[in-house]
Amino acid sequence: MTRIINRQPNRYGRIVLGILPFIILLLFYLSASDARLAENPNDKLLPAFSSFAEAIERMAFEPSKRTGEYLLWQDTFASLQRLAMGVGISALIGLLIGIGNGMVPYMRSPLSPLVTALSLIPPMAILPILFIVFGLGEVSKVVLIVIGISPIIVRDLQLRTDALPNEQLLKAQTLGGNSWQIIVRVVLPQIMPRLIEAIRLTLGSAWLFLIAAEAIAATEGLGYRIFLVRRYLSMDVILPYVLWITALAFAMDWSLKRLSLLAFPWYHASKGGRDD
Amino acid sequence: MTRIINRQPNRYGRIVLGILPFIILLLFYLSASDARLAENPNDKLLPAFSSFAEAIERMAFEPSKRTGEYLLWQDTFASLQRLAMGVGISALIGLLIGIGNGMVPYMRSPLSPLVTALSLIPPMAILPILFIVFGLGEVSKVVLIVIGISPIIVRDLQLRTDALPNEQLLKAQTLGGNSWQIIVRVVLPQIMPRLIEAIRLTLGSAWLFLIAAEAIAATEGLGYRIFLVRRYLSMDVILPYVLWITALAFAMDWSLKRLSLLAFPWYHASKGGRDD
Amino acid sequence: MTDSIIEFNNVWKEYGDNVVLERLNLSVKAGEFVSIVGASGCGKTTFLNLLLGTEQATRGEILLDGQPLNPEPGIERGIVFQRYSVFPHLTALENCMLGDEFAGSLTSLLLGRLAGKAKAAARERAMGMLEKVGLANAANRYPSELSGGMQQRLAIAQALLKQPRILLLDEPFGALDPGIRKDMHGLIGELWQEQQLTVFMITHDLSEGFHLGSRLWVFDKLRHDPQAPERFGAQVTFDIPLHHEHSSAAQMDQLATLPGTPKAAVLAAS
Amino acid sequence: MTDSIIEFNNVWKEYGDNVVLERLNLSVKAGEFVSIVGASGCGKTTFLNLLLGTEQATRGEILLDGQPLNPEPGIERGIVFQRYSVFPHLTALENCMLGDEFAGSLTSLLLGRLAGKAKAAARERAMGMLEKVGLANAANRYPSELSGGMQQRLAIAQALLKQPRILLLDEPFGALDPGIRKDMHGLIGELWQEQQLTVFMITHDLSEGFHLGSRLWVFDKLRHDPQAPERFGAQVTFDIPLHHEHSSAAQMDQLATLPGTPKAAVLAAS
Amino acid sequence: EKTEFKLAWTIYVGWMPWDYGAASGIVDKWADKYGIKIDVVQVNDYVESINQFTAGQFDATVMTNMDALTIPAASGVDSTALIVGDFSNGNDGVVLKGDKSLKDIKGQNVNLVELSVSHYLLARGLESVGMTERDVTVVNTSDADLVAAFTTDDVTAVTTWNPLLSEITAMPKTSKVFDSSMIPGEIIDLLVVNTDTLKANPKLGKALTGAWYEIMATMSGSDAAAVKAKTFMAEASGTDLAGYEAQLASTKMFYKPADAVAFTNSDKLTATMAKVSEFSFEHGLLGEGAPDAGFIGIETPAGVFGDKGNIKLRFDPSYMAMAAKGAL
Ligand SMILES: Nc1ncnc2c1ncn2[C@@H]1O[C@H](COP(=O)(O)OP(=O)(O)OP(=O)(O)O)[C@@H](O)[C@H]1O
Ligand SMILES: Nc1ncnc2c1ncn2[C@@H]1O[C@H](COP(=O)(O)OP(=O)(O)OP(=O)(O)O)[C@@H](O)[C@H]1O
Ligand SMILES: [Mg+2]
Ligand SMILES: [Mg+2]
Repeated sequence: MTRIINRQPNRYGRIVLGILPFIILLLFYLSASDARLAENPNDKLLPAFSSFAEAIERMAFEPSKRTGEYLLWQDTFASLQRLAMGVGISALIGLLIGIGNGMVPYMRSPLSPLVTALSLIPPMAILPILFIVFGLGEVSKVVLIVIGISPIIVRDLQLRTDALPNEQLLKAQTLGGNSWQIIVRVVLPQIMPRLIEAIRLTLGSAWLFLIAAEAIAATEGLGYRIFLVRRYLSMDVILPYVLWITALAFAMDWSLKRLSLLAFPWYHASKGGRDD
Repeated sequence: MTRIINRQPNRYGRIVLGILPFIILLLFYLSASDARLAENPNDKLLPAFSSFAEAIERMAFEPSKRTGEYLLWQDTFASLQRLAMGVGISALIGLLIGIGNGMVPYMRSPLSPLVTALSLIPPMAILPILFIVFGLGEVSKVVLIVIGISPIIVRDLQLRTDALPNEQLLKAQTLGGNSWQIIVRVVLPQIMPRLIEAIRLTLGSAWLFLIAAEAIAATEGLGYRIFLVRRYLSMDVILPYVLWITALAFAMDWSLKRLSLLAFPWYHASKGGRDD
Repeated sequence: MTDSIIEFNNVWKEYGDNVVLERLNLSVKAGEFVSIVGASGCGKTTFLNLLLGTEQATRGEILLDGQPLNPEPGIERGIVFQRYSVFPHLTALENCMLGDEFAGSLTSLLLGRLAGKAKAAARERAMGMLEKVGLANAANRYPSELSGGMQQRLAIAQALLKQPRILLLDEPFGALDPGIRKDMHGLIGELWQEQQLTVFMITHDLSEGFHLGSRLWVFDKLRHDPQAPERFGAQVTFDIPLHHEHSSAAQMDQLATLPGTPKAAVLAAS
Repeated sequence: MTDSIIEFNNVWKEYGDNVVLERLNLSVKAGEFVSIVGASGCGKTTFLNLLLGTEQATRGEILLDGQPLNPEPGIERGIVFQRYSVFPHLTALENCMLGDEFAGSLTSLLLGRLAGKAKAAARERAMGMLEKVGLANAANRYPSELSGGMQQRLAIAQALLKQPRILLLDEPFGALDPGIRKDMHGLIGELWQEQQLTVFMITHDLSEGFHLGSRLWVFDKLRHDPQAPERFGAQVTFDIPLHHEHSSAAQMDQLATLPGTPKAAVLAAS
Repeated sequence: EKTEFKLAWTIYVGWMPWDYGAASGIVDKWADKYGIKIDVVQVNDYVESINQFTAGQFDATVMTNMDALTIPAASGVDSTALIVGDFSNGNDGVVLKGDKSLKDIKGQNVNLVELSVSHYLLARGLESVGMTERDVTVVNTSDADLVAAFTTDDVTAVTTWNPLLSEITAMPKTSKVFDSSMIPGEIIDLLVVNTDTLKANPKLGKALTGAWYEIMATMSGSDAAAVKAKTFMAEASGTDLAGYEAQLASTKMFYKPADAVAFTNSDKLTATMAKVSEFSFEHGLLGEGAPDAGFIGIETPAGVFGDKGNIKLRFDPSYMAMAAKGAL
């Protein structure tokens, strides 16, 4: 095999190559950090690893002096709760309107253009309006997530519903199903794994909106903490928080993938096993 | 036809139904605005339509007293330029790394895990870091867009490259193509329409990042203006700006779709004409 | 004419300016097995859609038992397509139970499901039918775990469980390997006899049509306008009764020489 | 054995514990047309992949003209698959020119394109081949605008333009309608004679194999282990020289009675 | 030798003159005089501009006395307050909904930019009525969204600065229950320069100070030039002349360098900075390693507060004194 497109690293090589860039990044950071700290020991921009350890210790395992809470867990809990509500509501809306639009022409005609228009509005631009309508409490944060991702889920599920073979729907009708029964027994179960895919796809945006909302008005949450400590450039807190968010995002994505594989084996079998 | 899933509105009905929700929204706004203005004529929250007209007149057709520029156009131009650069660079990165990862195993092994990790980091959380690394100039705004959307484009194009039938690549090899020739003549042209799809998909996020970046560091731009007048709750400026952004986003999406149809007729023919 | 189950009275079907079918005057008796052949795109599927109720005739009327046809798919007409006729998210058994689950009482209306005894009864009926089509062992497998032939058996079993008066088949074996096809022919022949069905089957394989049908229809255009091929529609150009033990080679040769018959089909069958 | 173009010397192919092919000792002369049949999953495509160079033999050696085979696909071996063998973004003409465009000088190396005279020459060669396969009128159409049969003609034309020593066909007509299949048989037979090719063709249709080949191989497992079916691999259980005007019915009947032959295939061909 | 410098400013009544100075050529004029170049950059986000200063991207940046202590100084960047421009004299305030007094704030949610001067103002206000922060719940809210937030029902108390403050008090049924005029001279708006840069380049200090007081002279008058300058500043901050004048009214501008020098030299500045340090320490703003409020030394003409070995914030009136003497 001589063409570069045909040359495959072996398993061992793949692992080494996969880890390599991370190691390079790490070394790069270490040397840059050392250089800055040598110049100004109080520098907060690129803290040493010991500072990270201290910050993590402080945030995660020591009660806060002011409130007596363990800040990292409190923030994580608050953010995850908002995220879960936002994504959950969006999923529900996506299912209802997506399947409805896909199946019922009289629903699709009025709603489809509206959803398209809504999906084009940048949610960040209408933040003030959201705050006015929904207040500064938990609701507005959840609503921002919902406004941000539910049009995408709706449109995706509508397309997926459309893409179900018409043969199936005809067959279900010849089996005596009425509209509701067909939706409940034929369409909904087949759309569920696609819903999980849609959620996996939009989870990144959901985090984004959550952080944006928390940056604007909150008393706790991962985004709140990052933007609060930004005030005094505490990279020793910001970077572990960013990594923690990344790890959470990864864990969620992975769990959703697992869930889908467990709950909908037929879906993955018919896709031929190619999952990313 | 009696099942609701089989009932179709005719063409005329579809148009009427499609416009209906927009009219309802409009009427709803009008009555709410009237009610508030009747209570407090200085209310800024839901301005009358005349206020919008004045604001548009002021922003779009009168030179600013301060700089002598027409603000709306200046803002639009600045934002579009940043957006074009951010999206353009992301597209380029997406093509290079996406196709590279899809085709060259020795490139994919180190880069694919890195891209996955990067795609999970919420860009908003690292905004402070970005500004410090790239400064507050144009670069950091473009970089935020690039960091935000290029991992998505890379991953999408990598999947699309993977999904090209292996038969084609074998055939190309039996026709005597070397790796580079196969990439240039067989893979790249087939990925181009998918690149356009990927761009259409990520354009919403690109706008989001642009607005977020402009809110923090800019002296002109659509996001900057909205952020600036937000302090005064100037809804008469904010709402037209939001609509204008929405219209721009729609126009871009539409042009990309047209472009793809014109430039890659073979792609749309083989997809069977189902485009959203 | 009163004993015919299906009657077409001067039926036309047009899509805009495109005349697909014209002047269909047909009558089919209960228990007949009509094989339908014709060139690709000539309107065979459109004809089946008219029978199924998903398309409406532009002119003329279609009668079922002397009554205008219910213009919507219903349980009196079963169907099997070339692909996608079973539900991928249900096991073979669940696929077969679905028809009964749609027809139950309250939970069925609300959730499309049965409970308790009714469910057990439906399961029994479904298992019986699965046994008949040779899928008893695969009852708990998903369609993706079944071969193409098994999937089509399942689709037929599912359709027959509703005891339709008419069974519509649109190239049901078109995607199967030749060997498996033969097995399916046996099965469908048996079921037809046993359940007293009226069957309409579209096929691209003329020998299959001869083999299975009690009557063969050839769809083709009698009138041609080379400048505007969409001006005229197809009709049934040949309506051949077939007497089993099977049609003679002579019959086929005669057919091959007639202008309306697609050559490829005859060649393939020879 | 020196005049054989392809030689397999005790070739084994295993994927981990799964033995797919075992002890292949074969030799094929230039100009032979080898039809390959066998049950689904028995290793026919794997065999072709060994010839193509995308898979390497686990043991043993494969010789082309007495030299070890280039372990990567190259111009001396052309291939046509069941599907996806043409490039959807190129017109028929461009599809046919691609092989020449890969082989030119500088612009070709940099951009995979030809310019000026070389381009005109390539276009001429491509048009000539398109004419030969009956696609001259469709030169400027994209594959999506061609029927399945036309796409396969195009794939064959494209492969032959590089004048390969060996042509590999993996169920090339598997997705075509029976009528169109017949036409393709004519074409491939002609081209084989005319271009002095050595052809390996996998087919599921035994009659097709008989019809076209000068030699028929049946792949099957000689040894079976019901507990661990992957323990033994398939071999060529029958190697039948075919003398045209075609193989006699007697030959086929004999084959049908032998244990290694897939029944379905024989039935379909009969 | 370094000849090009960057100054960052953000939108605030007391800092708008820098925009005017840049646009009218005054800054360039003074820079030319000392043979240097000064790039005046607007930054939208206040905190970001200070972070950039801390990271070394800007040589000079506008900020309050508290932020100068808690951001650059606490990060170990030795900073000098070159110009004391003004102090807030009613520009920051605590607002409650309804007809209320400060005592009514007990138990309420207070929306403000956490850890900013608003937070400090609230703490000082609570102190004045014998309460502490524990008696309220502080909700961090982005300044840009405070006005919108106040229109909603669940927001009942805010602490903020102008122009947001005047937008909020202009709404019906609000009461401003505490403002910075009750703690005069404690919230100070500064131009802060990196100490090392200033030491190495006294020309920068001279050019900036000279430019600033020329702008001050222009806008402090009542002639057409002053009106023109202030109209310019008004528009740049998104309001009109009347709105800007109203903001100026609650700002004690030091139009004359001598006034600024006198303010800087007074003992009161040391006491103010001590209070600010105390507040910052309690809120963890001096860094986790800080053992007490005096961890970071603050040098004022009247003396040093805190650790003399760790002086990171310096009030240096010498350049303003030169301006007062006309020696620039
Ligand atoms: N919904 C529709 N709208 C417009 N034209 C249609 C529609 N459905 C079918 N046609 C047209 O009707 C004609 C007949 O199509 P039909 O699918 O019935 O052919 P067919 O005989 O089933 O062909 P095949 O053998 O390829 O399945 C075609 O020309 C097709 O373009
Ligand atoms: N890359 C691979 N890795 C592991 N096993 C493989 C691989 N490719 C093929 N196999 C196995 O080799 C066996 C033969 O597969 P192959 O595709 O050659 O069969 P085939 O005869 O072409 O079947 P069909 O008629 O269905 O095309 C199968 O059991 C398959 O699972
Ligand atoms: Mg059809
Ligand atoms: Mg194969």
